Amino acid sequence: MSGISELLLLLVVVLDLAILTSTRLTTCIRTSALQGVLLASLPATLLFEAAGRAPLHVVALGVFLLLLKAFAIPTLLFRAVRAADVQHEVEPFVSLHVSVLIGTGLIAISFWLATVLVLPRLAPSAMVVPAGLSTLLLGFLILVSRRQAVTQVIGYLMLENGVFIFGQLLVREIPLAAELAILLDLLVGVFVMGIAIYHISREFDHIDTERLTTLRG
Amino acid sequence: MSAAGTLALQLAMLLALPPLLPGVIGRVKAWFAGRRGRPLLQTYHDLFKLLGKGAVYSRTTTWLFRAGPVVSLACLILAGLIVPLSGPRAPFGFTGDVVLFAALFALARFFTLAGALDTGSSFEGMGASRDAAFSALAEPTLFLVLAIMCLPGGAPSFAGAWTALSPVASGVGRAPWFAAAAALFVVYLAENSRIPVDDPETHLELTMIHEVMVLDHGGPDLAFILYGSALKLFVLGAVLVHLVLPFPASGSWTFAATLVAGELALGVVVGTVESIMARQRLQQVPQLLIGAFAIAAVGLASVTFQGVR
Amino acid sequence: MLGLLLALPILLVVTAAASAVVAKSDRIARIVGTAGCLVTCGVGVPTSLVAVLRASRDEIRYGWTLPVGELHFGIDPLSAFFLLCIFLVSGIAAVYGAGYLLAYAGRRRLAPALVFFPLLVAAMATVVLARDAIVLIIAWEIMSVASFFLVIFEHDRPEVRRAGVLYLIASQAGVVCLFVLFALLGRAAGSFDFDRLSGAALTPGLANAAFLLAVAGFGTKAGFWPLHVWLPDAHPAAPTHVSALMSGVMIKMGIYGLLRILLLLGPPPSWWGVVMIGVGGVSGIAGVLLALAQHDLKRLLAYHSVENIGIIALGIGIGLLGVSQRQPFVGFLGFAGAMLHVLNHGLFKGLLFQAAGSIQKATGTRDIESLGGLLRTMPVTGALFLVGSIAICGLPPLNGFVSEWLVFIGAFLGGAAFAPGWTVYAILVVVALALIGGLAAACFVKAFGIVFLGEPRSDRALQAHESGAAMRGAMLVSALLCAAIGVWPAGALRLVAREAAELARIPAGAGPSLPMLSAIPRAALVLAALATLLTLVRALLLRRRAVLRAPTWGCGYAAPTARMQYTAGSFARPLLEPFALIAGARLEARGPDGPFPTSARYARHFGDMAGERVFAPAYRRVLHLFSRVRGLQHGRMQLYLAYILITLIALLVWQLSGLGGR
Amino acid sequence: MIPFVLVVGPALAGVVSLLTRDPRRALALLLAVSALHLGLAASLWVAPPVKSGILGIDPLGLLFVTTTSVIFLAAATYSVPYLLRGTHDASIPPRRFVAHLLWFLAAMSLVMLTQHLALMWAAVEATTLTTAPLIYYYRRPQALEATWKYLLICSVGIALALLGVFFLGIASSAAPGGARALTVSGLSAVAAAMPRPWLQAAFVLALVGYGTKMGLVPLHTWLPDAHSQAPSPVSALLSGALLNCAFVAIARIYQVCLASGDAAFARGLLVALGFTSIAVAVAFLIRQGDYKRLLAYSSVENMGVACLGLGLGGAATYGALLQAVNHSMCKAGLFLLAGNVLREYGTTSTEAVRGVWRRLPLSGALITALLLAIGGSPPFGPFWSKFIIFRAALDGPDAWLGVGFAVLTGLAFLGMASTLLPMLQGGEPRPGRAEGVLTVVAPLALAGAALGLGVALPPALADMLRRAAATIGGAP
Repeated sequence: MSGISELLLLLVVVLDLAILTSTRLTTCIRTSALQGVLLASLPATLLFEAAGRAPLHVVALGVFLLLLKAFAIPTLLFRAVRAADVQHEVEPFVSLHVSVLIGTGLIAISFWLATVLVLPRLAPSAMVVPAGLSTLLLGFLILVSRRQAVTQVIGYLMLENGVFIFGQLLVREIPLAAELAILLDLLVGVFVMGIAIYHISREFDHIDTERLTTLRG
Repeated sequence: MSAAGTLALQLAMLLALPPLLPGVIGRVKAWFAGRRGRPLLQTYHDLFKLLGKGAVYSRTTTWLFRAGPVVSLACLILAGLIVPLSGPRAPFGFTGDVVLFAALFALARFFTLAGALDTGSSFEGMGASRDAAFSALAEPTLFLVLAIMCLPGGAPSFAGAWTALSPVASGVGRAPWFAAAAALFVVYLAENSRIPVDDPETHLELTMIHEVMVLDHGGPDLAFILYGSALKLFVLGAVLVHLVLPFPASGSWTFAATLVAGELALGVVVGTVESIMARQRLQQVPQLLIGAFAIAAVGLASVTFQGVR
Repeated sequence: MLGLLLALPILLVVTAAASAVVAKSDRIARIVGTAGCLVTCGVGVPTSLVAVLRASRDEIRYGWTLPVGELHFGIDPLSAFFLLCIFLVSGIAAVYGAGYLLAYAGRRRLAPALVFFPLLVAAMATVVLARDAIVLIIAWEIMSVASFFLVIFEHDRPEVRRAGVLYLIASQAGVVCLFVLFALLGRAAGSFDFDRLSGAALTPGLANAAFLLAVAGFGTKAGFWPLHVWLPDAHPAAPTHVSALMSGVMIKMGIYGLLRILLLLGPPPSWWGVVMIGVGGVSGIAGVLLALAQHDLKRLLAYHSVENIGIIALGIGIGLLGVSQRQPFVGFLGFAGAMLHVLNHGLFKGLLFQAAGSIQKATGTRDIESLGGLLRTMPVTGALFLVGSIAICGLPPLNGFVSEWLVFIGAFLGGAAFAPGWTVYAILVVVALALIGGLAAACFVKAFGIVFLGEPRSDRALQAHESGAAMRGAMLVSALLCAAIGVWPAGALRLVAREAAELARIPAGAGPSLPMLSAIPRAALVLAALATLLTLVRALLLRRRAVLRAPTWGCGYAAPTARMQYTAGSFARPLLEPFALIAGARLEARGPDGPFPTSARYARHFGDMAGERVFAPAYRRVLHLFSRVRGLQHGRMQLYLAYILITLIALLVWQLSGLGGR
Repeated sequence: MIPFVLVVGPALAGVVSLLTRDPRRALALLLAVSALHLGLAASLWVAPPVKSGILGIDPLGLLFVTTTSVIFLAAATYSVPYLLRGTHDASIPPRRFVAHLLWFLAAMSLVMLTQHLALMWAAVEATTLTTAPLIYYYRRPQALEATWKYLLICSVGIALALLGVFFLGIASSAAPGGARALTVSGLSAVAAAMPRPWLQAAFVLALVGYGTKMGLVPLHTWLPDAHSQAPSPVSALLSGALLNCAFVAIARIYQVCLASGDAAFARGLLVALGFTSIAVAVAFLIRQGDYKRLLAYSSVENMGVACLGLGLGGAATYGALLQAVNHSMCKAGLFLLAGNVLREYGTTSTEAVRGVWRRLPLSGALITALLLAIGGSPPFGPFWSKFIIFRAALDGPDAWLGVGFAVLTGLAFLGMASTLLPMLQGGEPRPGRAEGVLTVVAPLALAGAALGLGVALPPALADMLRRAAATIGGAP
């Protein structure tokens, strides 16, 4: 029985939509933090469902993930928001309704792709591929459609989460070192982006990336 | 006839006969105009007089001005030695002589024009410009005529052409050669700056072509030029006559006689044309020459379609 | 012998390096550079001459670490002949340059001219010696680059920079064609080695493609119309001795390449000949017409290069027709005439450019309209320019006449001997050559007459002075060679007989003989004799007669001035009007208007149709297209990210849709 | 052992460099490390490479790690006068600059030397993170904009690449015995058994991901901004070394596809993207108003050429590798020289710069030489690589590709020339301030290398190229 993981993944997708529809930056950050919590619990759950027991290093990894995705990164983002003191996503290119429509469309596409990309081995959960893909694509959607730098970082996080979900199929194949390296990259990446946002807000007293268009041709 | 004999005879003809042609033309024109006209041998007299005179050179001019008449005349004489006058084989004839023949005319012109420009007079410059233009436009026609003439012989030489052209040898209809002759006649008028291209008797510098170029020449130089133009009439006329009249296949007095007769007839024709035609406007001269080219092209077409071999 | 010939390019490269090292001092660099070139050419001329006359054939191969072919060099009459041209003209140009460069001393560094000149010569020599397509292309590129840097020697003048860019574009376009050409041939033969290429059995389609590519690729360098557009800008831009070298031999490398390819491609179909005749006729006539329209002396000469290349192409066309029509003798005449014209043009065009350079150095201008009367201030240059003019007009008794005569004879014979359908083309060659000759004569009467005769049209022309010994010497040598070939054509023919026979597919040893050539020196002799005779006669007649100097007859006008003289523009006008279309005539007239007209203006401009109506618009269109593409980089990051997403989805769909069914 | 040192050494050195306050000491450390790095890399050529688990050396890695350290040494030499002359904002101590450079080197070495795809991914991402601060080294708004775009676009792209790597793992799990470790060898062993959709999707993702980093059109958008805003030595490294990392990464994934038996699909993708890159880059080269952007777009074009060569396979693979090496030498040199021009004229606008030949004779000459080199005119190296690829394209199934390639590379050269020549030519005769030895020695060396690669390719290098090409589908 793989109900829990199914549920988790479903929730992840729902949270994707939630982030997509919310304009308050703080809300977005909190939601993505919540998503982080879900994802942190995913590997252990999956293995537990598959093998009935979860190896220690996987649990440890889960804890690390929790710290990273649910606390460290959100804190960085909150810092950035405070520095830039902006509350709302300025009017995005595509209005929220439209973006929700597109989002659902993307979810549909990812479910279609899941039919093409049949998992070669019995998957721990049938939801992995569609959930991963839709998280990825929705993250992309946010990246493309939002203007606030912070929101875009959140989009990038969603993207990473989508990839991470796929990673769950290979927990055993990826050595802990590589896993940690990847996560470290993520952390540092967000950290550097936070610094960049800080500088942007200080330099331009806004973080509306739409106005960063001086470099052309 | 021996080679030396041919040379001697040909030289004699070249020296003696050319000045006759202007006389003939003049008489014909006078006859048309109902005047008595100048004596037939007037040109000889003029030449003699000029040779006896001194010379006046413009301060602007350089050695080139003096070289002009000499070189041109030399070229024309050599051209006269290349074209057969007393037999199908001219003293200096060789395979490819037709090209040299045309080139010599060009060289003569080059020096005449340069001499004209050397005076720095705007009138002579104008004449030079016009002469250069018209002769350049006449050049293709001249060569086309020569080509048509040489096709039956298969060799680009007067000798080859004449032997093939002589009634004995030529197995082909003469139509192409009459076309060629017609075209050549226009070139002939242009090259010798006669009506309708130029009026040798005009007295207004603005309208002259050849005359204006030699305004500053005098004495022996002018004599050379006068004789040169007569020579040009004669030598180029010889080619024209060859195209029209049937010639004996071998060198002989009859050959020479036919030629002289033809030349005189040609003089009459030119005189007639000058009497009955008016001078063309300068802008229309190119059309005239292009027309001549068209005629020659027709000739070429009829040759090629008869498949000359 | 081949070893020695191969050493020469190396020696030249060393020279270039040496003069680069001593570049700090203009004087030493000048000495080093010139000396190196002189030594090389001094060795090269006799060596290649012997190689031509002995018709020696030889080849050398060296290894090569790169995975393409090997270094393969060789010598045969064709190569040897072009080597002779290269070394001869380069040597003369080097001497002239030694004197000419003094004009720049102090104003700018001479080093570039002295470094790239030997490099250019070396590259040309290598092009001719190469027996492997790769080697040839490399040498070709180096040749283009070296000449480019020579062209932009005076790079602080904007028109020079423009000419440079144009030249760069042209050579790139040309070399692309060559890349494709040789890659196609190499694909068919499985190798870039000429030996293999000549052995390769090509399908007719491939052979035709190769021929057309060669005409385009090599033709760009040679300056066939309409690919000539770079030429009239580049040649005047370069320093004079370089113009002489470029116009004299570098553009002939295009001819060499074409002939080499023709040797490789095997028996040609007749229409190749027709193509060459068409190209040649148009180039010749358009070139000379545009030359007539020029007022810049060097530009005028540059356009005459187009004309002469046209004449060469006509010769090649007759040659090809002769081969394909089974008339080897006609073919021989065509090729022989073409190749002899290569040498001749190198000589007299070099001479003319050098004379033009002397004029520029003496008067500081190349504008014909402001010159005049130079024959008195620069007698030697003037006389030599006259020689060059007569030669380039193809008039006896100089070399131009000989080569054109050969082509003429070929055309006449072909007209009589070809199959009925093809005779017309032969006669067309006759007509085209005649027209070109007539126009060229008019053009050089204009050039010589306006520049050297009459009264000076400006103070500059008044203050002209004869040029230095080095320059005069160089010009004199060229002139003497022009005369030598003119009066001894039989000897000159021996330089081209072997390779012409080879190109005409005449078996070795059965080289045809042209006894009638002996008539030309005889005619020249008679001509000279007659001229002297007449001069003597005149002298005798004038001996005790009054010989006076007076002002020119002004037709009654009392106070003529130099500005009243006929100008070059008005001289050329009546010739250009009938060809207004080809010469791209533009009328600029503003008649007097109003009751009290103040001013009126009438000007007739003639331009280069190929450049103005074909290439310039195309160039603008391409630039416009590119500016549209540049819109992609608009700075909006969101859209940049969208690019990624779209690409991803597109590629995924492309890849997976095919598999969806499985 | 040595590979380990190559990776960890620079990283530690970077940390150490943070301790010193004296920029001179930091620079001395930088020079020492880069020289040692090169030495060690060179030593690997003589010592037979050992394959060991995660850090293994194959010809491909060795070839490019050596190239990287050559370029790095050049950049290091150049940055000595660069930093000491204080042309930068004094608010940031050079030591941080040095530290980032060293970490960057470590990351790149890891990319080249690891056989483990996940680790390689982490390393590539690390290169992004270590270089981002370097690009923002000048605290200028544009620099900030460029940094931001670089960060986000590259991170996003790279994330896709990670997904691609995961896909490979997933695909490998179809093989009997379940999934394998994500090492090239491990995956290649079972590649034949991988299901096509996963393999193809994996390659597409990896190509798009690493392609972003490599600067393939239309994923290249960050590249001109970052290259033009970064300090010149950094630009040189980005163009000369970083792009190669992405190239190697793609090559590794491609290796797996090859092992799967038919890589036709991968070829098609590589050719398509490569050709597009060349074609589009050309449009940006002509009439380019900023000479550093010009060089950047030329990098796009050249990496496109390499990508095309990789896709064409056969002889072209050799050409592609040679092309990558050539491009590193030429472009790094050009960026360093651009630094000299920038210092002399104080602007990157092509319009504002005139008469370089007269004011900076040596730099001017070197720019000219490298312009010819990168433009593909003999006897410089790129001529050969481009010619080999051109020939392969023309011999290939569709010859028009070759023709198009020839035309486009020709246009690219013209574009660069018509933009750079006006800067070099003309100008007033007065010479500028003297060019320091250290500012020209590195470009000189690189130009020499570019020439040497063309005139006399060292047999050892040729052999290494051949072996490296053999591992990624090159015909012997």
